[in-house]
Amino acid sequence: MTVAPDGWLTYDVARQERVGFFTDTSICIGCKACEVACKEWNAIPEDGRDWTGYSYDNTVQLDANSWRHVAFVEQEKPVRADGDGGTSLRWLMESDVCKHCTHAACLDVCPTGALFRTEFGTVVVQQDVCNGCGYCVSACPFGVLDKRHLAPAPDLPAFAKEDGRVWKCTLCYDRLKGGHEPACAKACPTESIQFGPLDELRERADARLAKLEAEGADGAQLYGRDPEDGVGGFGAFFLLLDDPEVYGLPPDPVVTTRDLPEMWTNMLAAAGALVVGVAAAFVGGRS
Amino acid sequence: MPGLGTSFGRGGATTFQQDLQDSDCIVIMGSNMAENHPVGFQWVMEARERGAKVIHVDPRFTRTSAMATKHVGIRAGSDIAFLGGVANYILEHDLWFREYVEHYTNGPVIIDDEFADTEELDGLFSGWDPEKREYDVESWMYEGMELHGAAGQREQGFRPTKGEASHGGHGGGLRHGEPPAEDRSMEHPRCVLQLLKHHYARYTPEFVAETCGCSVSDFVEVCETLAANSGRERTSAFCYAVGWTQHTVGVQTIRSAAVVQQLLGNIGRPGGGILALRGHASIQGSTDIPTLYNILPGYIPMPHTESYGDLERYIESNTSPTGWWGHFRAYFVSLMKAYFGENANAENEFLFGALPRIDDDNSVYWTLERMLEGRVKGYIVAGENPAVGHANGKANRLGLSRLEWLVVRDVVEIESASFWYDGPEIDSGELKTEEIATEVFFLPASTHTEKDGSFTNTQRLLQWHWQAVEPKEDARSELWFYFHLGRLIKQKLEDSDAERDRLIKALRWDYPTHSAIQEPSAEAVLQEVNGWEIGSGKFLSGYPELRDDGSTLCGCWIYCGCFKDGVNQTARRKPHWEQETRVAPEWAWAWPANRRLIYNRASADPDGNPWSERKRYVWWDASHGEWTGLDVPDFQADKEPGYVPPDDAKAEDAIAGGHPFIMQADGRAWLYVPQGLEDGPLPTHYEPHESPFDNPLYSQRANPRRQQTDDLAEDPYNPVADDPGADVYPYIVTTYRLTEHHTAGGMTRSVPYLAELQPEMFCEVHPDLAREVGLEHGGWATIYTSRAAIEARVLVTARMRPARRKDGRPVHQVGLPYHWGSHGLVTGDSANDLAHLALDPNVHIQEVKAFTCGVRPGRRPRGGELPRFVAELREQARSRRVQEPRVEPEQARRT
Amino acid sequence: MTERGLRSYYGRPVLKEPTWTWEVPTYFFTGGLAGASSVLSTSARLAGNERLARTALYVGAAADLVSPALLVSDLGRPERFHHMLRVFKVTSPMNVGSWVLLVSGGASITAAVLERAGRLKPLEVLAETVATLAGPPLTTYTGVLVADTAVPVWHEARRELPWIFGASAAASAGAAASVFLRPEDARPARRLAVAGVLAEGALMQLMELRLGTTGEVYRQGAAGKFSWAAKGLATAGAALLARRAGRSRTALALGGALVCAGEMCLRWAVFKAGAQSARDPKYVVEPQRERVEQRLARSRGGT
Amino acid sequence: MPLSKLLESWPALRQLREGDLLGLGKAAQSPRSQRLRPRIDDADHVVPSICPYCAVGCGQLVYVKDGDVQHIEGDPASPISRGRLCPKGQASKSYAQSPLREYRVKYRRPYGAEWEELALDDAMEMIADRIIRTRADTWETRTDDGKPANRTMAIGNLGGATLDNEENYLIKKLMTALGIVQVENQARI
Repeated sequence: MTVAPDGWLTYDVARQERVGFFTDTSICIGCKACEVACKEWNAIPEDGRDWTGYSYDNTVQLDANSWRHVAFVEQEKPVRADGDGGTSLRWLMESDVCKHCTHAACLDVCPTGALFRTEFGTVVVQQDVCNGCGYCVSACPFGVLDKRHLAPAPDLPAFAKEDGRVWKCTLCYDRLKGGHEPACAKACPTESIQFGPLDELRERADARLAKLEAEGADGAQLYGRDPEDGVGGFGAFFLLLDDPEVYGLPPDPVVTTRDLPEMWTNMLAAAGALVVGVAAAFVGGRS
Repeated sequence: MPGLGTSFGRGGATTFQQDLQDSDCIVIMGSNMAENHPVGFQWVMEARERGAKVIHVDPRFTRTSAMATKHVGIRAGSDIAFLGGVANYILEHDLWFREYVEHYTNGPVIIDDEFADTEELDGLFSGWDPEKREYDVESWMYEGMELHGAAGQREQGFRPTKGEASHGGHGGGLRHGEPPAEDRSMEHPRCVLQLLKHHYARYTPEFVAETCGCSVSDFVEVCETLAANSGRERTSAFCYAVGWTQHTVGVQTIRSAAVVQQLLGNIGRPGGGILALRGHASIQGSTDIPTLYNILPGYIPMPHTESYGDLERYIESNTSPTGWWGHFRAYFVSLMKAYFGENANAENEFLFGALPRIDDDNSVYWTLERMLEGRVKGYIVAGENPAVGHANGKANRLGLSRLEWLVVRDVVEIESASFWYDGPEIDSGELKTEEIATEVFFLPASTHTEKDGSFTNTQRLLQWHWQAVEPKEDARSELWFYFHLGRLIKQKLEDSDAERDRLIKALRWDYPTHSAIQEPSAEAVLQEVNGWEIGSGKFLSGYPELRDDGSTLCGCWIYCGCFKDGVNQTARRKPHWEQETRVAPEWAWAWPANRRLIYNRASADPDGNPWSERKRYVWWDASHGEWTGLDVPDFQADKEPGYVPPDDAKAEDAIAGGHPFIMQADGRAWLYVPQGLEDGPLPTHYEPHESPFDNPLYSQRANPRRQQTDDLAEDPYNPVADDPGADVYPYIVTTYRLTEHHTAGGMTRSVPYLAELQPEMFCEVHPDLAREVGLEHGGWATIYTSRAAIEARVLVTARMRPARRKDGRPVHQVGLPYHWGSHGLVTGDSANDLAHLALDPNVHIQEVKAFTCGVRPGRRPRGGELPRFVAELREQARSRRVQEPRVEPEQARRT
Repeated sequence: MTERGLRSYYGRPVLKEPTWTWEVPTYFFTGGLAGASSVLSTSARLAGNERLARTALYVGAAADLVSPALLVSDLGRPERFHHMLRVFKVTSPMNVGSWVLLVSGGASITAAVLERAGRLKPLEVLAETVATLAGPPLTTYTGVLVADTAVPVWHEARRELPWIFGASAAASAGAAASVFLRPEDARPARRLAVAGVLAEGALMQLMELRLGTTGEVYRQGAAGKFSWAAKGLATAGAALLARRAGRSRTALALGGALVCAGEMCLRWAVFKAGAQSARDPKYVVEPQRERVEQRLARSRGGT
Repeated sequence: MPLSKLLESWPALRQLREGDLLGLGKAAQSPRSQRLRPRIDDADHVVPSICPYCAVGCGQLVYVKDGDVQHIEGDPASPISRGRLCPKGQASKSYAQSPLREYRVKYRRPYGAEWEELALDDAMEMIADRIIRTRADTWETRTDDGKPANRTMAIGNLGGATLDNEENYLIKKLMTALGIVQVENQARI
């Protein structure tokens, strides 16, 4: 175990092995089974029936009503190195999800404790606690967290109603407690989404990257695997075939609270200055 | 499909999905497997990760192409040119598996000297009759072998069976299963292999590149990869789907893959084979136990009006003296016993005389034509949506509007039930609700969770599903509907003495029912399908136990064994991790005889030893004197490799120990099909019925035998090739499915989670086409043919590549998913409205994978403007054509 | 379909825009006003300026009264406002702020009430002392509140924002008090207001400078409008307070009002700038991509 | 709840008691989260099934609660699908419970402008009568050129590829006995 995710050690005996996702986009066929499996299990409302023209992506983003999102990127680039030739097309598909950061800004800034670190090392919003302050929404460097505003859909289904709370992937917290793997990972036809103990996943990912590089895949990279990165590594990390921003991901995310101590001191200094300033207003002769 | 049936003896996929993981090369063609069979595709990915080559040959760059190690883009409708090219390359460069071809195929067989090839007759085979527009197949026979049953019987109404009914096995007159004339050296100019060489000689890489619009190097790479991954040590597999079948040359396209796989020796071997990917849960089952006009369960031909009232003649003309079809009488008689019980007996010819007779074609589109003429009064539609899912949707909807009564059974209200108030023709004014006489009954159906039953999946596997919950309110299974409908009708006709009611009164129709709604027992039906010995009531364990004296009963001989030992074999669910081999024989039950990879005797060499250690599967165990291996041997277990049939041998005993294709009269796979196909013994490149191209090989442009609806007002055709007026419809259009939806959308446009994933009808076009006609990404396009015009959102993408003419001019291809209709959570125009009704002659399947269209920017006209818009363009095209009409050789030349 | 220019996913934002509505920037103003007023009031009392002391006390109490109301109404689930006090989290400026607001608000309101009633003097003194201690953090923590997010234009300004908010709070406290005072009692308040405006102006310049490209959002869209308005109003108000308000009661009131309006606009400018910088992927991707490239360059240099 | 209990359960105090000073973990966990369990764990029974969409034939497990389908997911035991499902198969519960699902017979009389209600039994009677009548009116004992026909060409039956083998068997058996030969299904299409 490299860096322990914040808050996880507090479970001492009740603590479980830290689990997560390794999403290997090099074998993602873009079927969206993960999106549907997630919605079926978590009974997530519909997210609108708008056609976007973003290739085959009509989900567009992770939000309160889509906790898995398959991105589609069409490129005119060489195909897989081992099968190069005829066509210059490349169609990237990536199933995005909450990263369950080791140092999670959403978790840190949540004022109510609605967001908490589970015994599995994951980050979950407790719907019985969240009061919809929205702080986590601005804190997340990936734009994952989102407040649910829903007008009931005109032609059903009835499960849509104004909600006001913040929702995101729970890594199927309830399923984990029952010893089942998360719905998306279970559904994935090609095991592009792999679930398991994080350490194991990291080893698997390293091997996978090595294989691809041996095959000459250029641009392939692990995203969020490194415990030294700005968020201490992801609990749900990725193998990408191009730079993160191509998939709509930040290339170098940093947990905002890393600078919090500095900010607090800074804020106290400013407060002090205010007192001095006010006092100064009473000093000196009349003008 | 007769494509596989005539080549190998059975119409089913030759292998099973899991076996793909052992392939060294997988060619996916005519299929978008990753999108339409995502979970099956995991086995392709397994193979890829083990270093196998995955080649996708397809007009579009799809999610399958994205996963392939190689994608070759070709022009829609040029598959036979490509595959013929592969065959030619293999033969030219001597890359074929000589030993396999010599022993296991009819390559050495010498063909009648009357036979003339398309190369001689400019695109027609010998025997063409321009009046009838069909072939007399006599000259296609093996030398020294007259057409089976020909002896004085033709004038008495004998007809060779065709389509699904043709078992390929009917080359009669074979003494002990051996063709009269063979040349093992395969040098004889009229032996099949030489004919093949001659037939494909002009399919050079350059020809392929020109015709298919791919590069020579890409094509050669495919050939080399295939050859390098075939032979003793390695095997290659083909996967196809309706991208091959839905053409006027559909069956012949599959045949060309059969030819390639035979030449490479990839049939009946692990990691090899041809995997037909079916699109519906039980589409294989619905041909095995057919809801098709021309066959009875187990591919037994329906009696034909030409075959008179005589059982003997019917039996004789469908019995092959050699091979397993030698027991035809037993299969048929046992079926009649299952249908009519004691009412069918030897005295009354098992009621054969009373059975209804068919004509050459009573298929769905033939019915549609009669519907449009008002000659069909009543129609029952159960779990299908012709208003959206069938070619020329408008014709289908008009047809429904001319019925007296219509019953639609489905889970949601589909367009075929709602056409009378929200169909496109209501909006266009072509139909007025108050003028539609059709009486419509909509009956809610049950889902798979609400009934017991078995599906037969794409690999011939019967899998049982249990009822989980009771259907609500009026929702009922089809089992319930048809059982109680039959019960009511029998009741009402009890006292009738009309001759026409003889059969229905004689019908065995006593199934136990359960639960409050009196659901019939699906298991009881399955037991009847399996069959039992009438005397003892003992369940049969396989079709060899069937007898022709009426002492056994069996509802579908090829399914015999699915209830072996009184156990529902299809309900077996032993986890794969508890089974010894990846073949997992204890999961459900596969026909025939629970064999997962059929013709598997071919996985061993003629002497019965594995071709190689790496590819061992089934082999001869001399010590125990039996065939053994990972799977149930598809061969008589104790027939040794050296077995030579005595002259008087009949049926399976007439198949030598070295011939793995036991359903065929000669035990061989057929490179050349002397009988059973309508449009030729060898696959030949013909242009699609509607195509912007002329046939580069022959003056015969399209399949001469294709079925056309020449004088059907509802089905006008676009001018083709360089005909005047063709420029009105200058583009190629191809239709397809998306992962997120299922066929006509009844099962997915009604599901919120799926509707939101692909919410709108769209078309896929290349940036150049977008520029050419002024289409805007995200905007709207109107796509039109002489039948209809539809609108779709525009998705501009380089994944949609243009085909090229000789002179390099691009011919653009338009991609259209066909899931949308006027009813559902998400609605839109139906791509099938654009399609025509020219059909494949063997199976009467429509050509929706390649036809022509025009494209304009913007939304289509509304209301009455729409039909006017379509008619104006049609007239524009026609008026130009009438000046110099084109005469197709098929209409003029006799061969 | 091919990539060109900035690499992003169909130009979609990487971040979600803040979900906060009008109540939040308004609270930044009232909270700051409340905190600074407590300090001003106490200082005045010590300096013997009773009128100023009382006025500032009442102003602060009033601001402390509306602040929580604003925060509650911004919640998605207002009935759960008390969950803010469910935990104590130093990692959450909003949680810490809630506690501070509770203390300072409670204290200043108590003090005001007792002042009016003229009873329990010792308790009032205690309350005032508490409010005075809680006041300063209340004025500056909001700077941390916004800085402690992934919003580029906020987080990158983490060093300036608390100071800006502090200065702005001081200015508004002085200005607000001025509105209710006679010139002879208002001098310290005027000074405070003017000083605050000057300080905040300088700090804003510094911030935009340090923000570099990202700072441009302060010159664009709504944020641009608000920051111009802020500068204009505050400067005008300050000028009035400095030059005329010594003699004219009207000028004093007007100047005070203008400065307050200016400070309110300033909070809105910062608020809007945040949304704008979150909306455009380039403010997220470009700086991060630079960091990555530099790191790569370094590691290459290293080897 | 007595004040003491309330205080006890107050996370702010649990932070100190349970050594979760930052309040990021255990102390912040709500009672509901503590008790949380997967709903399929209290299903009344689990029924093995097969996906109704394409012909891959994926294994499914149908979880039933109070006579309703509670959840459907892949059956890991299947050698074909190994527990995996595509988006359609994964949505098959939503399909079985589609908001557009029909549970009542609907009847449209000739020239009618509206659907009408009709009892299932009456519908069955009416359909049986129409088959019998149409059949009688259009029966062909022989073809025009005198060959045996024993059929009616005025009735057709369409569908089967999405149905069970047992259902197809009854369809073909009944239609054949009725002399209805125009029996077709999607296998053509």
